[in-house]
Amino acid sequence: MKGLLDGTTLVLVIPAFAAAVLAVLPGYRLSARLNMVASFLTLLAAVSLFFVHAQPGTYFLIDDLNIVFIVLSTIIGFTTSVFSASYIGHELETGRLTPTNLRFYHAMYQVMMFGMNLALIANNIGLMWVAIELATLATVVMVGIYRTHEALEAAWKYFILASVGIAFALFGTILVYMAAQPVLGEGLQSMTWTVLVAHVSKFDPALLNVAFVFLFLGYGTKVGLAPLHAWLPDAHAEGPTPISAVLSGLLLNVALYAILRFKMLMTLNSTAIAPGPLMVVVGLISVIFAAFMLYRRRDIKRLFAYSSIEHMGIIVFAFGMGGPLANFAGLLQMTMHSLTKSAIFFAVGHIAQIKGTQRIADIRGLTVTHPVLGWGLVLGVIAIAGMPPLGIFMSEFLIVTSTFAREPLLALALVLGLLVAFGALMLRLQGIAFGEPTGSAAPSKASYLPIFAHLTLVLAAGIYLPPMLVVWFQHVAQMLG
Amino acid sequence: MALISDLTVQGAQMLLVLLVAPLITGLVRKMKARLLRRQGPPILQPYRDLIRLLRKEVVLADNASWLFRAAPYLIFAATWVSAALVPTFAAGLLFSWTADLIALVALLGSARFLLALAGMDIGTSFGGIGSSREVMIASLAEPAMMMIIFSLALLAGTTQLSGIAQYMTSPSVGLRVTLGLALISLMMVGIAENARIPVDNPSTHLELTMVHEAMILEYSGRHLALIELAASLKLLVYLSLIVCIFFSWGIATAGDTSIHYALGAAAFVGKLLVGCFGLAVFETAIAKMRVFRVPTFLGAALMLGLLGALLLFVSRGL
Amino acid sequence: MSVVILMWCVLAFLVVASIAIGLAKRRIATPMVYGATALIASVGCVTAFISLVSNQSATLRLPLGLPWLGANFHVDALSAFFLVVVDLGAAVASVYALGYGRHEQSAERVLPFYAAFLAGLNLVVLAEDAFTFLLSWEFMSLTSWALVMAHHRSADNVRAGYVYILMASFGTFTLLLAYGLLAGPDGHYGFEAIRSHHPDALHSALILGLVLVGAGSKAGLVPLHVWLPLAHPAAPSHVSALMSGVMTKVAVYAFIRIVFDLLGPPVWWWGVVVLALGGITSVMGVLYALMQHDLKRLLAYHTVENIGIIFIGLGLALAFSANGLLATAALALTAALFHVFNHSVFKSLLFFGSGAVLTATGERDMEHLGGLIHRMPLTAFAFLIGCAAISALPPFNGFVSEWLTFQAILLSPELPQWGLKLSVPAVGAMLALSAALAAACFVKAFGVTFSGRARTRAAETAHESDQFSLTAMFFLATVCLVAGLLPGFFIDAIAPSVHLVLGGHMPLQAAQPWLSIVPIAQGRSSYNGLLIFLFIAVSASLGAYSVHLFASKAKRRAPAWDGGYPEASPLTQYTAGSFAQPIRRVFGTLVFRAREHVEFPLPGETRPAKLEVILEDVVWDMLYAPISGAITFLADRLNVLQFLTIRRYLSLVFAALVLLLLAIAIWR
Amino acid sequence: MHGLAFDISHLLAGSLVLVSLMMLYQDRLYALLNVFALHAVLLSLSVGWQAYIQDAPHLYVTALIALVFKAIIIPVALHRMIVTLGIHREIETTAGIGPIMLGGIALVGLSMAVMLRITPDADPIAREDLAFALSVLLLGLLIMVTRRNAVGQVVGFMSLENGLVLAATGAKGMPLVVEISVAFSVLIAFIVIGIFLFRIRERFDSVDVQALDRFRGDRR
Repeated sequence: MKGLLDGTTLVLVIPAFAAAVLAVLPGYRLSARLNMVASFLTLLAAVSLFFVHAQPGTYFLIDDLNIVFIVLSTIIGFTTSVFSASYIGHELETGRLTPTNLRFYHAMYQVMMFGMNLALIANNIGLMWVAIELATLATVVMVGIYRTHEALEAAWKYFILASVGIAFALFGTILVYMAAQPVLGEGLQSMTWTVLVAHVSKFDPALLNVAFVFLFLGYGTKVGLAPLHAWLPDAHAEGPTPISAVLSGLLLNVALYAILRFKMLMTLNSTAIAPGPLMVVVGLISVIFAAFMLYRRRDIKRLFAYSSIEHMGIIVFAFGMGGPLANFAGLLQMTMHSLTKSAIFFAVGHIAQIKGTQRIADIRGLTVTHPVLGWGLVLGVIAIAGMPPLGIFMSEFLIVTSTFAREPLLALALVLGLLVAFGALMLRLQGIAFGEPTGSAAPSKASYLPIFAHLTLVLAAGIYLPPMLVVWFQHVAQMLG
Repeated sequence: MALISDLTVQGAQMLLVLLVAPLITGLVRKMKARLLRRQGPPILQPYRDLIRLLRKEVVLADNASWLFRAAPYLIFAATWVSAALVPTFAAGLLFSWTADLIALVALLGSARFLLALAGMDIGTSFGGIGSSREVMIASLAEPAMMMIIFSLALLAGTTQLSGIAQYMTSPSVGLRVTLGLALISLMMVGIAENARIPVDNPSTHLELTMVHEAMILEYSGRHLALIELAASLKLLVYLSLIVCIFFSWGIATAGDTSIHYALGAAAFVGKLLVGCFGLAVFETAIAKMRVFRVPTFLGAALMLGLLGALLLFVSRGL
Repeated sequence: MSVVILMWCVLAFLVVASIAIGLAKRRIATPMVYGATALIASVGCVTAFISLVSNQSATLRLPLGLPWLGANFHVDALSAFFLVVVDLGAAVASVYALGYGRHEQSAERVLPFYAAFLAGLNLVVLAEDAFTFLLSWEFMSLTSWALVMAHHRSADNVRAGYVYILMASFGTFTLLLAYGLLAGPDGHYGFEAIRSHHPDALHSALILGLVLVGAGSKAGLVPLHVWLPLAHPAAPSHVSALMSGVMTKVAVYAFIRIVFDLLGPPVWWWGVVVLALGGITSVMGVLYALMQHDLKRLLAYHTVENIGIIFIGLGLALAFSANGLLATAALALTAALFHVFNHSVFKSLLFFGSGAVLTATGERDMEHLGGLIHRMPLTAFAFLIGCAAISALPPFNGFVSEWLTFQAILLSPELPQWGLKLSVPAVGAMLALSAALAAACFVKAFGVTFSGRARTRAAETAHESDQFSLTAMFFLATVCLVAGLLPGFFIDAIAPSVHLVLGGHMPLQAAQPWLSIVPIAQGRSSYNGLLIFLFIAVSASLGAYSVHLFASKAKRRAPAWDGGYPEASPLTQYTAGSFAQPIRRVFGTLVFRAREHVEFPLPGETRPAKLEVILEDVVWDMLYAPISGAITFLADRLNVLQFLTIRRYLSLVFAALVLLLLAIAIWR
Repeated sequence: MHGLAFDISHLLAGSLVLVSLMMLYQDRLYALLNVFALHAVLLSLSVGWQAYIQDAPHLYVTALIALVFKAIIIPVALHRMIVTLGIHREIETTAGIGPIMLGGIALVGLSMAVMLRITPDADPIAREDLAFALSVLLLGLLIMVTRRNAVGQVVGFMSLENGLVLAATGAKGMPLVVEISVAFSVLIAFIVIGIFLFRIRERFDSVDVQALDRFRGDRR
């Protein structure tokens, strides 16, 4: 009975319940509120996990690593629900969405939250796989919700590529099971995370290698690493902006979390291939590729989608480098990127609604017409471009310096990518935020709370990291090895 | 007591240069005329000109500014001070250490700066021509001068003129290629700086060729007088630079008896005469060159200076 | 103690910035902000000066920044000196802005960033660990970028801002790498930790290169100077003054701090590299400046030139200290630091002047000005002093520092290495050349802008600028003169920082007879600005007195004679372009691939003759155009990947899979 | 007994690979569908065999699903779809059949090379099964990327997924196998329905929206 009340189950129960309710609830105002409330309660439940340490069960596991992810994703889930409440209303007025769509949308939102939380706390690699796929499919249908030609194409592309990814991930999971089965015997325990970690050193390395290749490609598809990224830009650009925000802020992280878990597994088995180099290489490819892709973007949401690819590349690079410094930096970068990027998407959503377009060329002089939104966007882009005093600067500082001392050439390549990306972002930013204003100057009724809440967090983190958080991250960095 | 004597010597020098300066100009003119088989103006003509100019009223252009009116006095003062600091007949003057060779050149530079500004002040095309050409020439002359100073400092181990002069009198110097090169290059620089043929023609008023004259085209009366005086002072400065650096024999040093001073003065005047003659011969022998040939001329001076410094390294075996 | 006060100042700046955001568009904001910054900056300046002369050092550690490291701040003689430079410039600029800022159209885009910029400037100099340093460094760039973008409606400014922010973060990244090497793999970011262990020869060389690029791109070393002439004119004039006069000096500080302090004992050839860069920079900078007719851009290029001169001094210091010639090294470094101070003073003065002209006429283009000496005599006077000072003319301060540099150059024969022996004289020639060309350039700048006759209506109707601006300008002019007359005291004030860096310093100057300055020995060389000035004053007044005694005092006003041509229009005056023409003829073909294209109408044709001069920016064409071209090319090529069919994307995935499987199959 | 069990499962798995290779060179849609049906039947057989030798009754469910759903429903549905959508009957492949076949064989070789790295002391059935499953998977992917035609690609995906099921059943006592196979069948159903909904005639990546509007009339 107590089991129902502790955070572990609550983070699952609340979204599931909310999804069920929202699926039948008419009236978008009410459901939007309910959505907010549910997300908030989930957040509370997640935070409670800090204080009551649940013992790992056969299905659920709470350790320092995934608490970071859970709290992060619930926070962003909550702020996004706040944002979407003010965003969706406008969509309804302009008639891009119907009430039916909206009911569906809210239900799916909670389903997605459920999937992600499940994936994060699952102690069973099979369960994790199921959960991630659930979350993915939920986002697929939300991407296509506008039912425009582009939206459907995007959703379709996302769907197909994701399915292949799903298949790969499953194959990898099966292989891990088969590697574990001779040692641990048949049944659940050879898919239970904690058990696997305990005995992985005795597993067959060759099998683990193949498994990791498939898992990396499978989950990497959802992380959006080049060359598996193809779905990401379109899905971000064509779906509703709240979904772009959660995609960049959450889903990528969850997939990354899976990869990290399996990386831990690989590193614990001394005879298997070290996963680091693979991650480093793919990360670098993604960074540099995305950096160059940024230049030719005409659609503002696609632009930031590519920047997400770039940042995922940086993060994977950092974790691939390994070592306490780089891992710490990677975690920090991931947190900061989720917060910043979702904030940017909030801002972009409002901007696109006001200006009635997503074409970068049609948005000019934003700081003149909409100072708050404009400067908010400027702050966000500056943050994402890795400028102080915002958080990403710190993580990039750590990554580059620690790498350059160990692998100068890799660091140079990374810096090249960062610089090229920086150039593109600032070029577009200057076009959007400054110059002679164009487009409608209608005041926006949007609530700036989510944007500036995130940016404040990022700013604060860039200047002062609370020791508790630092200890936490350092411990996690140790875990990741 | 010593201080007073030093003061008198310094004062004597200041007066001497002031008095001798126009004479130099006159001498050179006369010699040139004679070399051309002309009668030529009397040697004292420059003094007469100065006095007449001083008597005349000043005709100021309508939009002449305070700068235009202040410039002559400042130019004159700067040139005079620099002339006063060159050891002419006596080294180790009381104030000779206030400015070493570099500072001296820079002081003349300030004078030129003011002159060029004065040329621009009225806003006539000729003033502009003059100023722009003047600064161009100067900007090429200064590196050459720097090179000369470099090799001199390398030899004498100092940039104080008195020190250099004393070093040159000392037997340790000997005959060096470097010195020859430096001498030639210093002469070229001097010619350029003093607007003499072949760089500029002091006696021309053909607008398109003139440099120095174009700048002072708008000056008249006492202003013009001061500027002319400053010009001859500058010529004197360069002559006495050459003299005291390369032909410093017979120069008196601090604390000598008045006899020495007298001898030094006599020697100085003698050297000046020779110098004027040399200048006159050179000017009559050579033709004025186009303005845009000047860079090559000064470039040669620079090259000589640099060559001198390098040769010094070689000869010193450094 | 001092560091605490200074950190309070920084905090105060930040508070002012945030308040300024709040006040936004109110009229009251301008005087409030600038008044506050002036006050804070002067407090900081005094504090820094005290800790400089008392040569005390203090450290402060705040629990910010990198958690396990904290944010460390430190004041020693070196940073104190630069803090004096920074805060002096800041205070004067703020006073100037009290007047100048009134004419600012979009104050809300200037005020907050201005205060934040000042904070950033201070923080860089105060920082004592790599992270804090780079954070402040980039913060400084960011705020100044915002200031450059203040007048964002003109496309040029936007472009300037873009180039600026790109170069800035490029520099930051190179510094980042340099610190990465200094800190080592396990991240000893504290300066103390860095000092404790010296990298090996290869790494040191690499670090030197990186720092040269990183700090040089901020300071404006050729060929990294491209942003400077774009960004400085774009910003409001008091900001331009700060960027040119102060921010570049902060970059110099970064160079000194890393190369002299953190990097350990230098190697002689470092000196050669730095010298060569400095020489090239000084000459190129002044040549570029000569070709300009935009007043502020001209000044910006002169900043490049002076940075070159400073780096010549630094290079000499490196060379000498590498050979253990401490006294000479101290001389060179003193020269460099003194020039840092001087340049910050007269460059600010000149930018203020140009700002005054800008507000009075709305013109930055000299070709549209002229005759302002009549309309705004006071500004003209102050500007003239600035010109004289930057042209290194005695008795002003610019001459003293260059004179010291020359003295150091003249001592170069003591160096054992041939490379240095032979290169230093050439650098000396370059220095002389750039000094002379600077004089030429400022004859042009002053002559075309202030002398002559007004070329446009705007110039005719100009009016003298306000008290605040004039106060600021005249204060700086006075500093120029005083520093020129009594350099001894300044050199003694600098001595502690020189001693800190090199372990040796110049002989005490205040003790010299007649307050003259003696770099090495009386017998070798000495200079006494005070006496020179007195002599000139005395003899000038003597001349004037006697002239007015004996000569006629009569004076008549008449139209200009101009060789007999009556009343030519103002357009017949020499323009900036024509003034620079002789020098362009000499150097242009070499440096700018200058081409003159003259077309004369045939007899009977009525069209006017045309002369057009084509100048190319070789640096840009050689270096930057190819880079941007390459990026564009790659971006275009890769962009194809955005428009593939799903099947092709699948084949990408497939290829990746097969590749990895192959890798595993082969891996043993 | 064990040897026999091994041989039979080996035979079935091997023939699955063979059928996948057969699918590679089908150039007519109907033929392709028939071969795929055969593929599914073989799969259900081998799953059934696994169920028998591992005596894991739940695997019979998987086998049944495979038989009913993949071998019957889906092919029939696709047949009807081809008719209704009027899709070209012949498949145009990207490369010639020959190179594709070579590629397919190379892939089989690759998967063998990869899997035989596994230490032999692992359960041999598992080892062999895995090798075959991997090759089936790779071949399925190859079919997907070499067919320009939507149906062809679906078939490719399904054969890929057959490989997965084969692997899953080969893994002794792996939990959730049934659930997974069900989930995948649903996924495939989605894809098929998607193709039908969006009237995707030729390729995956051109969605015909007018058709869509006709389909869902409620859109304004």
